[in-house]
Amino acid sequence: MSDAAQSDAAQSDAAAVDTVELAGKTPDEHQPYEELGLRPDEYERIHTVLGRRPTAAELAMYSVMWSEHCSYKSSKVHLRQFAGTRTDRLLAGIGANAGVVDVGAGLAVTFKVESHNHPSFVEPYQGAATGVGGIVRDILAMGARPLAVLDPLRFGAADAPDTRRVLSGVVAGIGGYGNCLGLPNIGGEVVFDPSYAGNPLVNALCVGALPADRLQQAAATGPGNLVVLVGAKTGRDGIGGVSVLASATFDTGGGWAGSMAGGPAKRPSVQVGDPFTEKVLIECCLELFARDLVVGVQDLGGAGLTCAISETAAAGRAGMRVSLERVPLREASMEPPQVLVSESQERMLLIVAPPAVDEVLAVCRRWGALATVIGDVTDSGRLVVTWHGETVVDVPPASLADEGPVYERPIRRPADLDALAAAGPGSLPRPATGIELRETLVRMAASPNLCDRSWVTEQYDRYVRGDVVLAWPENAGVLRIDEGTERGVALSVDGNGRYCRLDPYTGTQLALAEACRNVAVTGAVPLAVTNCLNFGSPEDPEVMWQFAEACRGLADGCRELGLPVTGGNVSFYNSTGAVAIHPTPVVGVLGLFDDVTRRTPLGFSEEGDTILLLGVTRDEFGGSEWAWVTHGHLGGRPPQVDLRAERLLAEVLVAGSRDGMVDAAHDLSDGGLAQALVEACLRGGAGARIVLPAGADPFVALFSESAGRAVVAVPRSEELRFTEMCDARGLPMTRIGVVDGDSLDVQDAFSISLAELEQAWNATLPRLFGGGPV
Amino acid sequence: MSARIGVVTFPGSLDDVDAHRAVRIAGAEPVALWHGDHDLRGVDAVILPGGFSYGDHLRAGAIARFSPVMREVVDAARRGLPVLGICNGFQVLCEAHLLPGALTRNAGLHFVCRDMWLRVETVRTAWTSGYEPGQEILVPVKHGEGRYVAAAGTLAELEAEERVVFRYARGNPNGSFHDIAGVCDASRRVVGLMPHPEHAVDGLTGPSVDGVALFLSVLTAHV
Amino acid sequence: MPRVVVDVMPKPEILDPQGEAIVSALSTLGVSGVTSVRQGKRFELDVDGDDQTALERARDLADRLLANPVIEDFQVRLDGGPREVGAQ
Amino acid sequence: MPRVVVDVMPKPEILDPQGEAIVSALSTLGVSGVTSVRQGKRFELDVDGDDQTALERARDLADRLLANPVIEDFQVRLDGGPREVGAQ
Ligand SMILES: Nc1ncnc2c1ncn2[C@@H]1O[C@H](COP(=O)(O)OP(=O)(O)O)[C@@H](O)[C@H]1O
Ligand SMILES: [Mg+2]
Repeated sequence: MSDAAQSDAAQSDAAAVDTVELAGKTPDEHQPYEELGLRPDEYERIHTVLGRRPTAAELAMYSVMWSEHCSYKSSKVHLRQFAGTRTDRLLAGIGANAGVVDVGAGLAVTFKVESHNHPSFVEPYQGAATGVGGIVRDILAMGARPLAVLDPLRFGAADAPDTRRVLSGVVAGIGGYGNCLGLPNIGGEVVFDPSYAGNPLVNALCVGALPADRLQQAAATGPGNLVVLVGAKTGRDGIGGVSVLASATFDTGGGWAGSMAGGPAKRPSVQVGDPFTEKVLIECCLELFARDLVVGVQDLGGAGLTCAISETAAAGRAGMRVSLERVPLREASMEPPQVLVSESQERMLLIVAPPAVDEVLAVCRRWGALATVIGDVTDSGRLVVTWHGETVVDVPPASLADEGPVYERPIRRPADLDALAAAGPGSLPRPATGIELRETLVRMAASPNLCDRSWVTEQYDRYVRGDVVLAWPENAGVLRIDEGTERGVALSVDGNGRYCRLDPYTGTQLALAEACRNVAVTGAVPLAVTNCLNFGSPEDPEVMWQFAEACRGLADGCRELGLPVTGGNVSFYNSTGAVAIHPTPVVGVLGLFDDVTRRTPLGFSEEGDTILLLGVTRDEFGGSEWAWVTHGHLGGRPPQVDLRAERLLAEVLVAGSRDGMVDAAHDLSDGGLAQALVEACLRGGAGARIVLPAGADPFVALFSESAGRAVVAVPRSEELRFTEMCDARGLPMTRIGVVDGDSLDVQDAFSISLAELEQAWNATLPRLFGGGPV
Repeated sequence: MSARIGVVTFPGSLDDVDAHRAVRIAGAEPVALWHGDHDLRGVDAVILPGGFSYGDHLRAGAIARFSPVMREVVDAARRGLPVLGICNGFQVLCEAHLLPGALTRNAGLHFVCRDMWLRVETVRTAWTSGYEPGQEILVPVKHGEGRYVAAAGTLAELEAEERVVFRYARGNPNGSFHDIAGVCDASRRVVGLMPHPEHAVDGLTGPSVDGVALFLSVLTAHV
Repeated sequence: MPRVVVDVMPKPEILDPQGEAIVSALSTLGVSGVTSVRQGKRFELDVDGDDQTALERARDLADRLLANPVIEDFQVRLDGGPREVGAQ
Repeated sequence: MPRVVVDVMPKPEILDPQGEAIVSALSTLGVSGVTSVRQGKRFELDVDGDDQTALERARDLADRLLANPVIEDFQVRLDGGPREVGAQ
């Protein structure tokens, strides 16, 4: 297009723009609200709020802000329970961009997990990449330097036809973005289950740290202050992403793509990220924070500029005026609604006092970050957006940001739950002989959910910035956050869709317990919780019941453990065809180290160490990996949860690590004791001689998934001190063997060389996903 | 007075913080150099750190090569200033023709982050004099474009002049010709390598402390 | 054996960070007069069969593997031959 | 404003792992008859000036930035226009 044609187009668009004035004069004009995902009663409400019909720009803004993704309209009533988990360490909690926890010594840590499920199915690489980009900006918006990421991932069956495409793209995208941003990847999950076949779960967690007194506010305060947009230009990408990709209309490709994104394709418009721009944006913002040059800051994520301006204006309880034509555009022909809802990546909104603005712009220039003053804070209480002098938006900001619809959706216990519970694993044939037990152990170790994750994790940088103390495949990611004091944090993310399918209340508490255990085995004290709730459609009462139970389970569990839920994310409408995914709450736990040099690794390495099993083993196989791998079975009850026992276990593990009593520790979870031993032996390169407790059923001892357990390797010299500590605290403990040799021996049952084990454990993912074009 | 070692930060440099720390651990003073700088502040040596300068768009190192500070680095290197390029820094040095060859996409097509054993093939460089000849060291690699390629004649020359500085000793992570992990220029003062010695300087965070000797070597080389 | 060229370019509305990075490097290079750069991929395929078959095979491959239809457009043509428009 | 296309391809003697990976994926895809694939880059530049100036500017840019002569060859031409051979 020639320059002349381009400016013609821009002008004719400007002329055709729907203004507030026009809206007043044409009250009856038909508007495509249903295509934008709004219900008739929601549209009515907009009328009531405004006292007139919305303009096209306003309609676009309400449709994205009142979408499930932004308004939490179905989940809000349930998430309220988390308020009851607050503790006084919490500097910012639910409602902020990310929760912030005081970790002492003047430092604070912020972390949050978010989903990018639907975009990652449509375009795995970019969907996953921009998922990382988005969560990193949330952390940045709190004033923190992002320090590391974790990526809980779920895909369809490992050998399903589409899994390779999705997994290869997702992993490359997470690596491509995170590596280029200079953020180490320190943990995550890779889970395969048919329930995610048409709907992978791509969650991403970011953790950052900041001086506690540098916490930033996402509020536009101080009339006269300026609104500055920093970062990438705004393009037509991700138009309506939140209402198309994260809503019921996903399957059809939906209204937004057709009515807003333009173009022949009915595909929702995909966002493309540029980690380089984000890296520059991070360094630029951190310099601005350090020099105390901004009054407020907000990232641009879902719902783009609309969300950022309405939330900051609402939080500031003031008003805001934005001259939309000042927003730097990639395509001159974009119209106001598109500019307002574009989800172009790598952008931040700053509120800056006028005397500081020149310095702000200079810092941005130095970093090569584009920065533009697009408006100012007013005392009108209104959010007013103009386009070449014409008013296209004039609304109360809180009506967009805080006062969206709230639904008390109907809930109903799934009809099949009792039948599912009744069809327990009790009748499944169990391995009995040594040969059968050996064969089961190898088969499990090689199964897609338990095998070596290196094929995935080696695509992630785990070294950058030089503060990573432990990363995959360890129990948790461990970071040094202060080189002077050796203060550090540990992070783990865990979830188990099968357990939650059987019982979402218990399943969610099991995820919480596992994440705590993973953190505690490294020696860190669990401190705070984040979560990402991945569920089917909230309009399905059975899904809504699962959701309600999961929230109740998490809130109860956190209260009992004394851990605050600091924030999180809800992702609804995850289904394959009409079938919802397993309810999959993913729980992230942050733990604290006073001295990170005390961390406990996972691998057995010291010959002669005594191996102790902590906790109680029961015959628990409902939802287990064994039932799934060997029988394709899912039924019965998940393992019991005993949070007091979990807490006790954590205390013992932390004390053992702090006082130098343990050389290695590994929690027991999927695959039970057998899998924990396989991993500890292979990680440390030393074998183990195991004597199962007298009278125990070897199968149950090896493969049960009872919660609240861990194995530790204790030097002979510390054995007495450690076991006395367990006794004194009342933690059940069994001596089960010694670290020794180059095989895993289970007395009276079988022996298997580490070489054979390693071969079985390593080969699976490379065989399934190989090299080949990405 | 301790030696002053410049560490260049390009937009998109990532391992510059680690390079600073490695220099400090070696007992020298790290000096921050900015891609837009027009002088090197009198430093005794320069490190081009790892990362994704300018996003590695186009080709790794292709755009960084044209930054103002690189003009100074090229001039100074020609006058004998020791220069170390790590990972992205190695790519920049090749693009700037201070080192021969090129680094292309890994043969396995994926980014690889893995601890690798390297053999120190020559100790006659400004950055390896502190090692034993043939010593094997454990250092992480992490790159997507680290496959060293060069024309047959260039390779022959590098081998003949013993300018292959590091070779992958137990497995080649990227398909590099001749298992090459690092090379030097004819003056033996400019060294580039894909692996990251600056991530092997502290037992708490690295797989070994085998990388420290690189940063110590140059302290004796410059005087 | 016919040689077929497949040109794959980012769709016009999709961000092309590579192209933008090149444009912003131009001033450091002292290059003037280049106002926009888009970077895509070029594949050269050797394909069995007559020209028509070769083109069809290449188009099929482009559609399924070489291009990502969500974010890219492609064109298929015989090497040196006339431009031919790809799917969509 | 003239649009110039710069095609950058790996030199024939340089291994192209991407191209090879595509070839080896063909059988899984059920595509037959494609015997060799080479992957390179394609740049579309909008350049000020008349055709001749634009071509020169583009050639200069290709020579200095877009291609790495150690591993790549390039060709510059007006979009739709005749093929023109680049440096070397
Ligand atoms: N997608 C991933 N990204 C990074 N690390 C991962 C990923 N998936 C698994 N890991 C790591 O691999 C190791 C084993 O994973 P898993 O068996 O799920 O751990 P656990 O059962 O202890 O929670 C852990 O260190 C985990 O963080
Ligand atoms: Mg674990």
